[in-house]
Amino acid sequence: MSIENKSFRPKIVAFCCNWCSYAGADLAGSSRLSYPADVKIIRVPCSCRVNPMFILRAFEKGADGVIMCGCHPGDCHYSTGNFYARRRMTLLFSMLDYIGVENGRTRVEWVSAAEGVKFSDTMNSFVEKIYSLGENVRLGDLRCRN
Amino acid sequence: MQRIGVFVCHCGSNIAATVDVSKVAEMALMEPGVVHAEDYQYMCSEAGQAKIADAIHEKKLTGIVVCSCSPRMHEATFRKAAERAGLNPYMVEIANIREHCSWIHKDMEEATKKAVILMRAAVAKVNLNTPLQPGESRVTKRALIIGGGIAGIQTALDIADAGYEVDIVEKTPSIGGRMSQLDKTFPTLDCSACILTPKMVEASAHEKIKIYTYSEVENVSGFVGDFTVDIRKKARSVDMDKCTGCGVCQEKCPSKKAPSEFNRGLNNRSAIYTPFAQAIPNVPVIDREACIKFKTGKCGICSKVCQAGAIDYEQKDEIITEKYGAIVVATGFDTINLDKYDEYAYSQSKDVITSLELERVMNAAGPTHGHLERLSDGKAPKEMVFIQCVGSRCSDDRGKPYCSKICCMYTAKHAMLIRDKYPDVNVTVFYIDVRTPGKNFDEFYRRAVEQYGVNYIKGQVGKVIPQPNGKLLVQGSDLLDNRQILKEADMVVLATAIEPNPDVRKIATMLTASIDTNNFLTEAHAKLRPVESPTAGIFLSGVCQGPKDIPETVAQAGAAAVKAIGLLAKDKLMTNPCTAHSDELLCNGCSTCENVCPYGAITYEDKEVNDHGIREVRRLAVVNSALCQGCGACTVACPSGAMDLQGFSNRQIIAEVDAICR
Amino acid sequence: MSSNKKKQAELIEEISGVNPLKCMKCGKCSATCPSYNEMDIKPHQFVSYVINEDVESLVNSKSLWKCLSCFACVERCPRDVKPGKLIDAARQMVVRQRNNTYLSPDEIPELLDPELPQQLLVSAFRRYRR
Amino acid sequence: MQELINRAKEMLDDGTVARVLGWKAGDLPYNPEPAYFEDAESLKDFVYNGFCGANLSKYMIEASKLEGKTLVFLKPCDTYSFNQLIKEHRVDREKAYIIGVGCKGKLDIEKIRAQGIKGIESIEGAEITDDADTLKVQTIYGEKSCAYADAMLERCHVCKGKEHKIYDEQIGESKETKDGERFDEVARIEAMAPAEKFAFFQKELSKCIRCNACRNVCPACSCRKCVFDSNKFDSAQKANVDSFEEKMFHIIRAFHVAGRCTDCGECSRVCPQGIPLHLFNRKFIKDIDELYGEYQAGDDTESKAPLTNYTFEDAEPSIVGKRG
Repeated sequence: MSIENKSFRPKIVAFCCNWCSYAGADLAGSSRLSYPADVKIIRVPCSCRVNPMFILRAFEKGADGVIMCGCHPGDCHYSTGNFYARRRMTLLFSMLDYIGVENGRTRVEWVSAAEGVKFSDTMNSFVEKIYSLGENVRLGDLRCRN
Repeated sequence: MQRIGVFVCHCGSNIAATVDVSKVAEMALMEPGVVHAEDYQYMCSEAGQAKIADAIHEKKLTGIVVCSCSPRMHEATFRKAAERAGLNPYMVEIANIREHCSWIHKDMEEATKKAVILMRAAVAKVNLNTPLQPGESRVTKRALIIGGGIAGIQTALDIADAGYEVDIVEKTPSIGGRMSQLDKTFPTLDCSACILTPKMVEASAHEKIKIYTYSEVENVSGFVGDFTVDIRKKARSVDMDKCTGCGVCQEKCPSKKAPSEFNRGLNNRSAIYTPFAQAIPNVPVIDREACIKFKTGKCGICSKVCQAGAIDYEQKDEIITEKYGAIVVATGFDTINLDKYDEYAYSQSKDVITSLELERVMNAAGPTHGHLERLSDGKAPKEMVFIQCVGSRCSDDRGKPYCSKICCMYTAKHAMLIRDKYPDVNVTVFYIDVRTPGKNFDEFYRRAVEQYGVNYIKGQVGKVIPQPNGKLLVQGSDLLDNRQILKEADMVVLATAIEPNPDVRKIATMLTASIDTNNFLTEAHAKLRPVESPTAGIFLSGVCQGPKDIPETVAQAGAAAVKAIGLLAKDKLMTNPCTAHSDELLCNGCSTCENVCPYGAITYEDKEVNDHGIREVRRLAVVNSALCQGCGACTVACPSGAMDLQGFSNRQIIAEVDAICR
Repeated sequence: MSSNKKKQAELIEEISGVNPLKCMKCGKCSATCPSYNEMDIKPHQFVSYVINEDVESLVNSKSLWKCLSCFACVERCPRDVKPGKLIDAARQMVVRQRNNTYLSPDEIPELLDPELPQQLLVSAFRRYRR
Repeated sequence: MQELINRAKEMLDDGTVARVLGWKAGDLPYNPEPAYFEDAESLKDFVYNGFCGANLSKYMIEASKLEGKTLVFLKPCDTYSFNQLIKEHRVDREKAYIIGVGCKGKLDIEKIRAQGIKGIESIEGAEITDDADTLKVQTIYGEKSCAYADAMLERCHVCKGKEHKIYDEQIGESKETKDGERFDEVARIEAMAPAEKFAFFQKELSKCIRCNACRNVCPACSCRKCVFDSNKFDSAQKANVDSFEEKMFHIIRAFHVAGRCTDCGECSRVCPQGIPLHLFNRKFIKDIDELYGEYQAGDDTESKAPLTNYTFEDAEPSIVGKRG
């Protein structure tokens, strides 16, 4: 990965569901599949636990990218959680895109417990994307009062 | 304010080689609420756990952060350690600085920085933790086995012998599974039926085992210890209580054109049939698609010849609802479809067969009564070619990326048996690698080569071309002699890749058990919990978890049984206290949360509340914590933020977000 | 010198888009090759030649010009290694080194059959403009 | 209007209802406000004219808790909100007597002012019974006029229709006012470059003074306690001007009402700063319609809301980037 602006180190928050994606991240770790240290993982029981407010909060606090990972559709540990999460995130991302926040800063990937490689690949490509977008100024600037 | 202790584990050099652990401990002391921090070689060791206990006592800690391996590994260990020292176990949080940090980063400075941030997030969370009390739930002392092959039978027998009730649900009309289709077994060359049928009989005769054949699991609800399962008993059209198994109906049935599933479609069976002679139960089924009575309304011969009056054309599917404490998946495998491998001419020639079909050809009860003959013209073959790895070890989308594991051994078995019985038949095996780890396995393969003169050629076959004279031209290469080979064969046998039974994905979804991209069920831990699904109360037996041979399957079946018995032996289970709860003063009673709850754990009650002096009756959401599994779907659906999840509360997660973005 | 060898091997990998390390040495390519007997280096060997960074031998081999580009090996390779692409890449290297000695578009005879697969045309140009 | 008053009196007199929820004249000719009328006498202040844009559905949450039935006047678009509130168990259908009133498009005083008409003393032509296409405005600078359509609220130009979705009886005729497409403005913004979109919303949102008028008027924002006022999300740090809620308030509010918002347009109507807040809600509605099938909140009281529903084949979130 080429990091052009070395001084910029993005803050990236990854929400991972406990049953698939967090385990996938563990597998990436035990398989020593590296991805940049800019990614920090928060464990949630299910992708449906991720409140859009958490994502907005992360951006507001200076995150440059937020990614959510869950079980593949149909494989949710709680049967249907990721279906609701999928709709919520689609609408949220669409709204962020609508107000001019670069779409590349948000992503959803379905990563199973067996997909350590996919987890690492996903994080690598996401971080690369965030580097190419640079610092997130917009969501920090979008305030109601000047 | 909490009094938090932070414990940083070196994990030998696993963490300490890339993370400056003392620095992490040092930084921890600057975090709000942290009154104690230390690092140690192995926190999970007895000495490490003692350090935690000592600190709890000496520093009067109210919260613990352990910076170590994944919480999926040792969260339970540290929670138990804290509990023994008198702290509520849910006051412990783990910062994963191994799998998510030291193992994936190389630069020490960078990894240390990240570890500090992960530690901060965990500290921020613990600051908001509250002591939680697990509830209790009951255990239904009965197990369900899905699949009646050797894996399912063995698991059922082991559980039943321990004194618990077991139900087996089998999709086909008889238990027995793939093993019943095999002729001989490697490496001892035992007759498969001779060792399997006694087990089938034992299972059917066992007072604790109930067998539902020709049945499928239709719906599963509930959770560990208390599953509720709907089983669809498909209409057999034969009364199981009346049938004596005399077999006259099958003889007299005029419709004999349905391909026999048991013989892999190599010959036909009657519309009313038992799959094979030793079937259990020995009660036939009417295949309504093939039956003349069902198709035209006329016939009814079976009913006329049945002296027991067991034929019942009116029989309907029946749904049985039963409760189980544990469920074992033993759904087995099938061979892959060969449509994408046209180069081997499987669809073009009857003399190109799969190894499983060869099992039926070699079997005395098979379509050729055990005579090795070409299925096209019935002639005895002189040249036989075996092709290994057909669809296995493929990284393209035609086959499977994994090794099917059993093919090397059964091919050696086939080659040996053929050479033994028909010494004038030449047998050539084209292989990529011969993989024979296992007790007496390599010796077995060497016997095929040395004693029986089986010709092994290293090199995959490129194509099989059916010739006008009925022969099959096999074009391969001999990589060791560096020559291309054109060989005329009479029969070609494909060691076809195996894949999990295609129905398993549906079943996994019902059970909410994880499954991988190849449709193998995922185990809870690849090494340490190989027979458990990550979903509590679900256990894995046999090939549904990964390719394996009969001895391995039986071993795993026993292991799965032990795990299930361990669960059934408990009277009560502790339930996860990380459940949703609703703040009565914030709840609108709008029913939004109820709509997304997969467990029906949310109901509404009219309750009187005192909202800062205003007393009124309100419609409020109430969570049944025994049913709630803690997914959190409701917490996000709730517009007012009244619904929150214990252990993963809004404020806790936001505190983690803030700590990471700080 | 050795770094030059390495560069050549890397160039082949780049042109072909093939990762030779994926090869499991099954030999299906050689088993399926219609030109096998004409070749001095066999299709499955292309892969190890690239792994061993001996592109020189590959470039000087008879096989280079005996490959029909029928792509049977590409079609059937179970590991996505596709030796046919390696040999094609080696040919491209040769063609590139020869600069402007290959056909220019206006030299192409007008009476070419429009049904002719393009792949065949391209490989024919490479083979017969030696 | 008199017909409404007469009917209200009748129902108060015979005890069918304990009170009437309607609009009463304000201190200016163009600012009537929602009001309860408990007796025939008080009904003298009752008005219903072109400026009665206020959606009374939300007031029925409180009215549902009171003794006896409440007579409420609902315009066609207001009935969607009432249905949605029934679906969410916030209002008691049994406690409401709904008179569906006719509507010929509601007026926006800002639109009149925007045409340079200042110092307004009275307005003629705004009465519901008037058929005039023109408003006559008496100002301190003399009489001015303005086309009725040019003075209409944005929402009336994209009116959802003349049909009352729920009522006990109907009084008065409604008029077709739709002359625009509901999603045109959203589509126009969607087509902008990211920087342009951002500049647009930054400019609009920067006007916000956090008066909470949008939240208070919104029939979907009916939570007993708003998350922005509770400490459950650490989102109520009033002291900090730069806090979470300040920046994200409108996005989160729009998300909270997504799938529940009937697009009644009250938020934009009441915003003292003139922020087109409905553009947030309508973006969600447009996305929901496009991705999950047409859905109109408040069309009925039973159907599953889009965010509490799913199909296996739902679009992936990556569709946002792909739509371009």
